Amino acid sequence: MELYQGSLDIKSIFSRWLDEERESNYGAFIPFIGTIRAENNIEALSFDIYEPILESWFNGWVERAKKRGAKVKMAHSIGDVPVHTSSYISAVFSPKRRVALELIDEFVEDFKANAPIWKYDILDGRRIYAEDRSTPMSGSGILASKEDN
Amino acid sequence: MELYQGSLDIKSIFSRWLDEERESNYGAFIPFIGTIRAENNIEALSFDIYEPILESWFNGWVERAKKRGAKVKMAHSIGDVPVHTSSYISAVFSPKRRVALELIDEFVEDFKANAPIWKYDILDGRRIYAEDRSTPMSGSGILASKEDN
Amino acid sequence: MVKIEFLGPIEQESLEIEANSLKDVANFLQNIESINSWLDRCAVAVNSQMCNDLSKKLNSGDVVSILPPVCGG
Amino acid sequence: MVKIEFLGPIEQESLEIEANSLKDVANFLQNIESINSWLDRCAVAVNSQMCNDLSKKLNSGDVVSILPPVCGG
Repeated sequence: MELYQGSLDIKSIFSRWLDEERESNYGAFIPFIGTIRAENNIEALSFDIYEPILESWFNGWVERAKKRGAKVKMAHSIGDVPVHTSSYISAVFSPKRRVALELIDEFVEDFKANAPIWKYDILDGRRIYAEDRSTPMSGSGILASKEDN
Repeated sequence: MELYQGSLDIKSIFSRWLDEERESNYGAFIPFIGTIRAENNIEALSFDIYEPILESWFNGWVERAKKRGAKVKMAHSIGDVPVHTSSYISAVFSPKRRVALELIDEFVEDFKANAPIWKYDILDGRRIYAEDRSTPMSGSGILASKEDN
Repeated sequence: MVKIEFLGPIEQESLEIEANSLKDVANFLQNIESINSWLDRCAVAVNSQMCNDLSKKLNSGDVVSILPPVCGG
Repeated sequence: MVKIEFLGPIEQESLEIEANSLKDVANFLQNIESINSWLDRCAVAVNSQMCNDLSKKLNSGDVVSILPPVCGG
Protein backbone atom coordinates (compact mmCIF):
# COMPACT_ATOMS: atom_id res chain seq x y z
CA MET A 1 0.00 0.00 0.00
CA GLU A 2 1.31 3.42 -0.95
CA LEU A 3 0.14 6.86 0.22
CA TYR A 4 1.24 10.09 -1.42
CA GLN A 5 0.74 13.77 -0.67
CA GLY A 6 -1.35 15.24 -3.52
CA SER A 7 -2.09 13.80 -6.99
CA LEU A 8 -0.73 10.39 -7.91
CA ASP A 9 1.83 9.91 -10.67
CA ILE A 10 -0.32 7.21 -12.30
CA LYS A 11 2.05 6.41 -15.18
CA SER A 12 4.99 5.81 -12.90
CA ILE A 13 3.00 3.71 -10.40
CA PHE A 14 1.43 1.65 -13.22
CA SER A 15 4.82 1.06 -14.87
CA ARG A 16 6.46 0.04 -11.63
CA TRP A 17 3.65 -2.41 -10.74
CA LEU A 18 3.83 -3.91 -14.23
CA ASP A 19 7.60 -4.39 -13.84
CA GLU A 20 7.29 -5.79 -10.31
CA GLU A 21 5.01 -8.61 -11.51
CA ARG A 22 6.50 -9.12 -14.99
CA GLU A 23 8.00 -12.50 -14.07
CA SER A 24 5.24 -13.58 -11.64
CA ASN A 25 3.31 -15.43 -14.36
CA TYR A 26 -0.01 -13.64 -13.82
CA GLY A 27 -2.10 -13.71 -16.99
CA ALA A 28 -4.48 -10.91 -16.05
CA PHE A 29 -3.70 -7.48 -14.59
CA ILE A 30 -6.57 -5.07 -13.94
CA PRO A 31 -5.89 -1.62 -12.50
CA PHE A 32 -8.67 0.75 -11.46
CA ILE A 33 -7.78 4.45 -11.72
CA GLY A 34 -9.90 7.09 -10.00
CA THR A 35 -9.68 10.63 -11.37
CA ILE A 36 -11.23 13.78 -9.89
CA ARG A 37 -14.17 14.92 -12.04
CA ALA A 38 -14.83 18.60 -12.65
CA GLU A 39 -18.32 19.06 -11.19
CA ASN A 40 -20.15 21.49 -8.88
CA ASN A 41 -17.42 24.06 -9.53
CA ILE A 42 -14.95 22.30 -7.29
CA GLU A 43 -11.25 23.12 -7.69
CA ALA A 44 -10.06 19.93 -6.10
CA LEU A 45 -11.01 17.15 -3.72
CA SER A 46 -9.10 16.64 -0.50
CA PHE A 47 -8.62 13.46 1.52
CA ASP A 48 -7.97 12.54 5.15
CA ILE A 49 -6.77 9.01 5.81
CA TYR A 50 -6.56 7.02 9.02
CA GLU A 51 -3.55 4.97 8.13
CA PRO A 52 -3.52 2.23 10.82
CA ILE A 53 -7.03 1.04 9.90
CA LEU A 54 -6.44 1.47 6.16
CA GLU A 55 -3.36 -0.71 6.55
CA SER A 56 -5.27 -3.49 8.34
CA TRP A 57 -8.19 -3.22 5.88
CA PHE A 58 -5.72 -3.57 2.99
CA ASN A 59 -3.85 -6.46 4.61
CA GLY A 60 -7.16 -8.31 4.92
CA TRP A 61 -7.56 -8.01 1.15
CA VAL A 62 -3.98 -9.16 0.53
CA GLU A 63 -4.86 -12.36 2.40
CA ARG A 64 -8.23 -12.80 0.67
CA ALA A 65 -6.60 -12.33 -2.75
CA LYS A 66 -3.81 -14.77 -1.87
CA LYS A 67 -6.35 -17.52 -1.15
CA ARG A 68 -7.58 -17.09 -4.72
CA GLY A 69 -4.05 -17.12 -6.16
CA ALA A 70 -4.15 -13.37 -6.79
CA LYS A 71 -2.39 -10.21 -5.63
CA VAL A 72 -3.76 -6.73 -4.88
CA LYS A 73 -1.95 -3.38 -4.87
CA MET A 74 -3.16 0.08 -3.99
CA ALA A 75 -2.07 3.72 -3.87
CA HIS A 76 -4.04 6.74 -2.62
CA SER A 77 -3.59 10.47 -2.22
CA ILE A 78 -3.58 12.42 1.03
CA GLY A 79 -4.58 16.10 0.98
CA ASP A 80 -5.62 18.13 -2.05
CA VAL A 81 -6.01 16.59 -5.51
CA PRO A 82 -6.96 19.01 -8.35
CA VAL A 83 -9.67 18.12 -10.88
CA HIS A 84 -8.55 15.94 -13.82
CA THR A 85 -5.74 14.42 -11.78
CA SER A 86 -5.90 11.06 -10.01
CA SER A 87 -6.24 10.23 -6.32
CA TYR A 88 -6.56 6.45 -6.46
CA ILE A 89 -5.13 3.44 -8.23
CA SER A 90 -5.65 -0.13 -7.18
CA ALA A 91 -4.96 -3.32 -9.08
CA VAL A 92 -5.49 -7.05 -9.13
CA PHE A 93 -3.04 -9.55 -10.63
CA SER A 94 -4.25 -13.11 -11.19
CA PRO A 95 -3.37 -16.15 -13.30
CA LYS A 96 -7.07 -16.30 -14.26
CA ARG A 97 -9.22 -13.72 -16.01
CA ARG A 98 -12.43 -14.55 -14.08
CA VAL A 99 -10.78 -14.23 -10.67
CA ALA A 100 -9.24 -10.89 -11.66
CA LEU A 101 -12.53 -9.44 -12.96
CA GLU A 102 -14.47 -10.52 -9.88
CA LEU A 103 -11.79 -9.45 -7.43
CA ILE A 104 -11.31 -5.92 -8.82
CA ASP A 105 -15.07 -5.36 -8.49
CA GLU A 106 -15.27 -6.67 -4.91
CA PHE A 107 -12.08 -4.90 -3.87
CA VAL A 108 -13.05 -1.47 -5.26
CA GLU A 109 -16.59 -1.68 -3.86
CA ASP A 110 -15.35 -2.67 -0.41
CA PHE A 111 -12.74 0.08 -0.61
CA LYS A 112 -15.52 2.61 -1.25
CA ALA A 113 -17.56 1.30 1.68
CA ASN A 114 -14.93 0.51 4.29
CA ALA A 115 -11.57 2.20 3.69
CA PRO A 116 -11.13 4.86 6.40
CA ILE A 117 -10.77 7.81 4.02
CA TRP A 118 -12.71 11.06 4.24
CA LYS A 119 -13.35 13.23 1.23
CA TYR A 120 -13.80 17.01 1.07
CA ASP A 121 -14.73 19.37 -1.75
CA ILE A 122 -12.40 22.31 -2.22
CA LEU A 123 -14.71 25.15 -3.19
CA ASP A 124 -13.65 28.81 -3.14
CA GLY A 125 -10.64 27.70 -1.12
CA ARG A 126 -12.86 26.11 1.58
CA ARG A 127 -12.70 22.43 2.57
CA ILE A 128 -16.24 20.98 2.83
CA TYR A 129 -16.91 17.37 3.95
CA ALA A 130 -18.58 15.44 1.08
CA GLU A 131 -21.19 14.03 3.46
CA ASP A 132 -23.84 13.29 0.80
CA ARG A 133 -21.40 11.05 -1.10
CA SER A 134 -20.05 9.26 1.98
CA THR A 135 -21.04 5.83 3.30
CA PRO A 136 -21.23 4.71 6.94
CA MET A 137 -18.70 1.90 7.48
CA SER A 138 -20.03 -1.53 8.41
CA GLY A 139 -20.92 -1.66 12.08
CA SER A 140 -21.79 2.03 12.18
CA GLY A 141 -24.24 3.26 14.81
CA ILE A 142 -23.30 0.99 17.72
CA LEU A 143 -22.45 3.94 19.94
CA ALA A 144 -25.90 5.46 19.34
CA SER A 145 -27.73 2.61 21.04
CA LYS A 146 -29.43 3.52 24.31
CA GLU A 147 -28.54 1.69 27.52
CA ASP A 148 -31.59 -0.43 28.31
CA ASN A 149 -30.43 -3.31 30.50
CA MET B 1 -8.69 -0.19 -32.05
CA GLU B 2 -4.99 -0.82 -32.47
CA LEU B 3 -3.21 -3.90 -33.83
CA TYR B 4 0.53 -4.43 -33.50
CA GLN B 5 2.97 -7.02 -34.80
CA GLY B 6 4.37 -8.90 -31.75
CA SER B 7 4.25 -7.94 -28.05
CA LEU B 8 2.48 -4.75 -27.01
CA ASP B 9 4.33 -1.82 -25.44
CA ILE B 10 1.84 -1.69 -22.57
CA LYS B 11 3.38 1.27 -20.75
CA SER B 12 3.29 3.47 -23.81
CA ILE B 13 -0.29 2.49 -24.79
CA PHE B 14 -1.50 2.99 -21.22
CA SER B 15 0.18 6.39 -20.95
CA ARG B 16 -1.21 7.56 -24.26
CA TRP B 17 -4.76 6.44 -23.40
CA LEU B 18 -4.50 8.20 -20.04
CA ASP B 19 -3.38 11.40 -21.77
CA GLU B 20 -6.05 11.14 -24.48
CA GLU B 21 -8.85 11.13 -21.88
CA ARG B 22 -7.21 13.36 -19.27
CA GLU B 23 -9.64 16.23 -19.92
CA SER B 24 -12.71 14.08 -20.76
CA ASN B 25 -13.95 14.13 -17.17
CA TYR B 26 -14.20 10.38 -16.73
CA GLY B 27 -13.95 9.43 -13.05
CA ALA B 28 -13.11 5.76 -13.57
CA PHE B 29 -10.58 4.18 -15.92
CA ILE B 30 -10.15 0.40 -15.90
CA PRO B 31 -7.65 -1.28 -18.22
CA PHE B 32 -7.40 -5.05 -18.56
CA ILE B 33 -3.92 -6.32 -19.52
CA GLY B 34 -3.40 -9.86 -20.76
CA THR B 35 0.09 -11.34 -20.45
CA ILE B 36 1.35 -14.65 -21.85
CA ARG B 37 1.81 -17.17 -19.04
CA ALA B 38 4.71 -19.60 -19.06
CA GLU B 39 2.98 -22.99 -19.06
CA ASN B 40 3.19 -26.30 -20.93
CA ASN B 41 6.73 -25.39 -22.01
CA ILE B 42 5.53 -22.90 -24.61
CA GLU B 43 7.98 -20.28 -25.88
CA ALA B 44 5.29 -17.90 -27.06
CA LEU B 45 1.69 -17.68 -28.19
CA SER B 46 0.86 -16.56 -31.70
CA PHE B 47 -2.29 -14.85 -33.00
CA ASP B 48 -4.17 -14.64 -36.28
CA ILE B 49 -6.76 -11.86 -36.55
CA TYR B 50 -9.53 -11.30 -39.06
CA GLU B 51 -9.49 -7.53 -39.00
CA PRO B 52 -12.75 -6.59 -40.79
CA ILE B 53 -14.90 -8.55 -38.33
CA LEU B 54 -12.81 -7.52 -35.34
CA GLU B 55 -13.35 -3.91 -36.41
CA SER B 56 -17.14 -4.31 -36.63
CA TRP B 57 -17.24 -6.28 -33.36
CA PHE B 58 -15.28 -3.47 -31.68
CA ASN B 59 -17.42 -0.72 -33.21
CA GLY B 60 -20.50 -2.45 -31.77
CA TRP B 61 -18.94 -2.10 -28.33
CA VAL B 62 -18.04 1.56 -28.92
CA GLU B 63 -21.76 2.18 -29.53
CA ARG B 64 -22.90 0.08 -26.56
CA ALA B 65 -20.45 1.90 -24.27
CA LYS B 66 -21.52 5.30 -25.60
CA LYS B 67 -25.15 4.61 -24.64
CA ARG B 68 -23.94 4.15 -21.07
CA GLY B 69 -21.83 7.33 -21.18
CA ALA B 70 -18.62 5.34 -21.41
CA LYS B 71 -15.74 4.75 -23.82
CA VAL B 72 -13.85 1.56 -24.72
CA LYS B 73 -10.35 1.17 -26.18
CA MET B 74 -8.45 -1.90 -27.26
CA ALA B 75 -5.08 -3.03 -28.59
CA HIS B 76 -4.02 -6.57 -29.60
CA SER B 77 -0.98 -8.34 -30.97
CA ILE B 78 -0.68 -10.13 -34.31
CA GLY B 79 1.85 -12.95 -34.68
CA ASP B 80 4.22 -14.24 -32.01
CA VAL B 81 4.17 -12.94 -28.43
CA PRO B 82 6.82 -14.42 -26.07
CA VAL B 83 5.90 -15.56 -22.55
CA HIS B 84 5.83 -12.83 -19.88
CA THR B 85 5.03 -10.16 -22.47
CA SER B 86 1.56 -8.81 -23.24
CA SER B 87 -0.72 -9.45 -26.22
CA TYR B 88 -3.84 -7.60 -25.11
CA ILE B 89 -4.94 -4.40 -23.44
CA SER B 90 -8.47 -3.09 -23.38
CA ALA B 91 -9.97 -0.34 -21.26
CA VAL B 92 -13.19 1.30 -20.17
CA PHE B 93 -13.51 4.98 -19.26
CA SER B 94 -16.69 6.09 -17.50
CA PRO B 95 -17.92 8.93 -15.30
CA LYS B 96 -19.27 6.25 -12.95
CA ARG B 97 -17.48 3.49 -11.10
CA ARG B 98 -20.34 0.93 -11.37
CA VAL B 99 -20.70 1.33 -15.13
CA ALA B 100 -16.93 0.95 -15.59
CA LEU B 101 -16.71 -2.20 -13.45
CA GLU B 102 -19.66 -3.85 -15.19
CA LEU B 103 -18.57 -2.83 -18.67
CA ILE B 104 -14.98 -4.08 -18.41
CA ASP B 105 -16.32 -7.49 -17.34
CA GLU B 106 -18.88 -7.72 -20.16
CA PHE B 107 -16.45 -6.36 -22.73
CA VAL B 108 -13.58 -8.71 -21.87
CA GLU B 109 -15.87 -11.76 -21.68
CA ASP B 110 -17.49 -10.98 -25.03
CA PHE B 111 -14.03 -10.35 -26.48
CA LYS B 112 -12.97 -13.83 -25.37
CA ALA B 113 -16.10 -15.40 -26.89
CA ASN B 114 -16.60 -13.40 -30.09
CA ALA B 115 -13.53 -11.51 -31.25
CA PRO B 116 -12.25 -13.20 -34.44
CA ILE B 117 -8.78 -14.02 -33.12
CA TRP B 118 -7.11 -17.44 -33.25
CA LYS B 119 -4.45 -18.49 -30.80
CA TYR B 120 -1.54 -20.91 -31.34
CA ASP B 121 1.04 -22.33 -28.97
CA ILE B 122 4.65 -21.97 -30.13
CA LEU B 123 6.29 -25.17 -28.98
CA ASP B 124 9.69 -26.36 -30.26
CA GLY B 125 9.33 -23.78 -33.01
CA ARG B 126 6.00 -25.27 -34.17
CA ARG B 127 2.71 -23.33 -34.29
CA ILE B 128 -0.13 -25.43 -32.82
CA TYR B 129 -3.77 -24.22 -32.76
CA ALA B 130 -4.95 -23.87 -29.12
CA GLU B 131 -8.17 -25.71 -29.91
CA ASP B 132 -8.88 -26.88 -26.34
CA ARG B 133 -8.85 -23.26 -25.10
CA SER B 134 -10.92 -21.85 -27.97
CA THR B 135 -14.65 -21.04 -28.01
CA PRO B 136 -17.06 -21.39 -30.94
CA MET B 137 -18.41 -17.91 -31.77
CA SER B 138 -22.14 -17.30 -31.32
CA GLY B 139 -24.10 -18.74 -34.24
CA SER B 140 -21.54 -21.50 -34.80
CA GLY B 141 -22.67 -24.71 -36.48
CA ILE B 142 -25.24 -23.33 -38.92
CA LEU B 143 -23.36 -24.76 -41.91
CA ALA B 144 -23.41 -28.24 -40.35
CA SER B 145 -27.20 -28.53 -40.54
CA LYS B 146 -28.51 -31.10 -43.03
CA GLU B 147 -30.83 -30.07 -45.84
CA ASP B 148 -34.21 -31.53 -44.93
CA ASN B 149 -36.81 -29.54 -46.78
CA MET C 1 -19.49 -16.87 -58.26
CA VAL C 2 -19.21 -16.64 -54.46
CA LYS C 3 -15.85 -16.72 -52.69
CA ILE C 4 -15.47 -18.90 -49.58
CA GLU C 5 -12.51 -18.12 -47.30
CA PHE C 6 -11.32 -20.19 -44.36
CA LEU C 7 -9.94 -18.27 -41.39
CA GLY C 8 -7.41 -19.04 -38.67
CA PRO C 9 -6.33 -22.65 -38.31
CA ILE C 10 -8.41 -24.18 -41.13
CA GLU C 11 -5.84 -25.21 -43.70
CA GLN C 12 -7.78 -24.70 -46.88
CA GLU C 13 -7.26 -22.25 -49.72
CA SER C 14 -10.19 -20.02 -50.68
CA LEU C 15 -12.75 -21.54 -53.04
CA GLU C 16 -15.05 -19.99 -55.65
CA ILE C 17 -18.41 -21.68 -56.20
CA GLU C 18 -21.84 -20.99 -57.62
CA ALA C 19 -24.25 -20.48 -54.71
CA ASN C 20 -27.57 -18.67 -54.30
CA SER C 21 -27.75 -18.93 -50.52
CA LEU C 22 -25.76 -20.00 -47.45
CA LYS C 23 -27.67 -23.28 -47.67
CA ASP C 24 -25.90 -23.99 -50.98
CA VAL C 25 -22.58 -23.21 -49.31
CA ALA C 26 -23.44 -25.60 -46.46
CA ASN C 27 -24.29 -28.41 -48.89
CA PHE C 28 -21.07 -27.83 -50.81
CA LEU C 29 -18.79 -27.74 -47.76
CA GLN C 30 -20.39 -30.77 -46.11
CA ASN C 31 -19.08 -32.81 -49.04
CA ILE C 32 -15.45 -31.79 -48.41
CA GLU C 33 -14.35 -34.17 -45.68
CA SER C 34 -11.52 -32.04 -44.26
CA ILE C 35 -13.87 -29.04 -43.99
CA ASN C 36 -17.00 -30.90 -42.90
CA SER C 37 -15.30 -31.88 -39.62
CA TRP C 38 -14.97 -28.16 -38.74
CA LEU C 39 -18.51 -27.04 -39.59
CA ASP C 40 -20.31 -27.89 -36.33
CA ARG C 41 -18.15 -25.38 -34.45
CA CYS C 42 -17.66 -22.69 -37.09
CA ALA C 43 -19.50 -19.38 -37.40
CA VAL C 44 -20.13 -17.61 -40.70
CA ALA C 45 -19.74 -14.07 -42.00
CA VAL C 46 -20.95 -12.70 -45.31
CA ASN C 47 -18.99 -9.72 -46.58
CA SER C 48 -17.48 -9.33 -43.09
CA GLN C 49 -20.86 -9.25 -41.30
CA MET C 50 -21.62 -12.15 -38.96
CA CYS C 51 -24.60 -14.14 -40.22
CA ASN C 52 -26.75 -16.75 -38.42
CA ASP C 53 -29.33 -17.22 -41.17
CA LEU C 54 -28.87 -20.25 -43.41
CA SER C 55 -31.46 -18.93 -45.89
CA LYS C 56 -29.33 -15.78 -46.46
CA LYS C 57 -29.32 -15.04 -50.22
CA LEU C 58 -25.92 -14.63 -51.87
CA ASN C 59 -24.97 -12.60 -54.92
CA SER C 60 -22.06 -13.00 -57.27
CA GLY C 61 -18.97 -11.45 -55.71
CA ASP C 62 -20.07 -12.07 -52.12
CA VAL C 63 -17.41 -13.33 -49.72
CA VAL C 64 -18.37 -16.01 -47.19
CA SER C 65 -15.94 -16.38 -44.27
CA ILE C 66 -15.75 -19.55 -42.18
CA LEU C 67 -14.68 -18.74 -38.59
CA PRO C 68 -13.46 -21.57 -36.33
CA PRO C 69 -13.42 -21.32 -32.48
CA VAL C 70 -11.66 -18.18 -31.22
CA CYS C 71 -9.37 -17.31 -28.32
CA GLY C 72 -8.08 -13.76 -28.23
CA GLY C 73 -6.44 -12.11 -25.26
CA MET D 1 -7.96 6.34 31.29
CA VAL D 2 -9.15 5.61 27.77
CA LYS D 3 -8.41 7.96 24.87
CA ILE D 4 -11.22 8.77 22.42
CA GLU D 5 -10.17 10.22 19.04
CA PHE D 6 -12.48 11.66 16.39
CA LEU D 7 -11.47 11.06 12.78
CA GLY D 8 -12.05 12.89 9.51
CA PRO D 9 -14.61 15.69 9.54
CA ILE D 10 -15.65 15.48 13.21
CA GLU D 11 -14.33 18.69 14.72
CA GLN D 12 -13.53 17.56 18.19
CA GLU D 13 -10.23 17.26 20.00
CA SER D 14 -9.35 13.89 21.53
CA LEU D 15 -10.78 13.19 24.98
CA GLU D 16 -9.53 11.07 27.90
CA ILE D 17 -12.16 9.41 30.08
CA GLU D 18 -12.58 6.58 32.58
CA ALA D 19 -14.38 3.71 30.80
CA ASN D 20 -14.56 -0.05 31.35
CA SER D 21 -16.32 -0.88 28.11
CA LEU D 22 -17.50 0.62 24.83
CA LYS D 23 -20.91 0.94 26.49
CA ASP D 24 -19.40 3.48 28.89
CA VAL D 25 -17.95 5.37 25.92
CA ALA D 26 -21.37 5.37 24.22
CA ASN D 27 -23.06 6.76 27.34
CA PHE D 28 -20.43 9.47 27.66
CA LEU D 29 -20.53 10.56 24.01
CA GLN D 30 -24.32 10.58 23.83
CA ASN D 31 -24.24 13.40 26.36
CA ILE D 32 -22.06 15.64 24.17
CA GLU D 33 -24.56 17.22 21.80
CA SER D 34 -22.14 18.00 18.93
CA ILE D 35 -20.87 14.41 19.00
CA ASN D 36 -24.20 12.67 19.64
CA SER D 37 -25.52 13.85 16.26
CA TRP D 38 -22.72 11.86 14.53
CA LEU D 39 -23.06 8.61 16.45
CA ASP D 40 -25.81 6.88 14.44
CA ARG D 41 -23.56 6.81 11.37
CA CYS D 42 -20.13 6.33 12.95
CA ALA D 43 -18.16 3.10 13.24
CA VAL D 44 -15.73 2.34 16.05
CA ALA D 45 -12.20 1.01 16.28
CA VAL D 46 -10.33 0.00 19.42
CA ASN D 47 -6.54 0.22 19.13
CA SER D 48 -6.93 0.45 15.33
CA GLN D 49 -9.07 -2.71 15.06
CA MET D 50 -12.65 -2.25 13.90
CA CYS D 51 -15.10 -3.27 16.65
CA ASN D 52 -18.84 -3.96 16.44
CA ASP D 53 -19.30 -5.16 20.01
CA LEU D 54 -20.66 -2.63 22.48
CA SER D 55 -19.79 -4.89 25.43
CA LYS D 56 -16.08 -4.79 24.44
CA LYS D 57 -14.00 -4.34 27.61
CA LEU D 58 -11.52 -1.47 27.67
CA ASN D 59 -8.26 -1.16 29.57
CA SER D 60 -6.36 1.93 30.61
CA GLY D 61 -4.34 3.21 27.65
CA ASP D 62 -6.76 1.86 25.02
CA VAL D 63 -7.53 4.18 22.12
CA VAL D 64 -11.11 4.32 20.82
CA SER D 65 -11.49 5.83 17.32
CA ILE D 66 -14.76 7.25 16.05
CA LEU D 67 -15.06 6.88 12.25
CA PRO D 68 -17.68 8.91 10.38
CA PRO D 69 -18.97 7.95 6.86
CA VAL D 70 -16.15 7.37 4.37
CA CYS D 71 -15.57 8.09 0.71
CA GLY D 72 -12.17 7.14 -0.65
CA GLY D 73 -11.27 6.88 -4.29
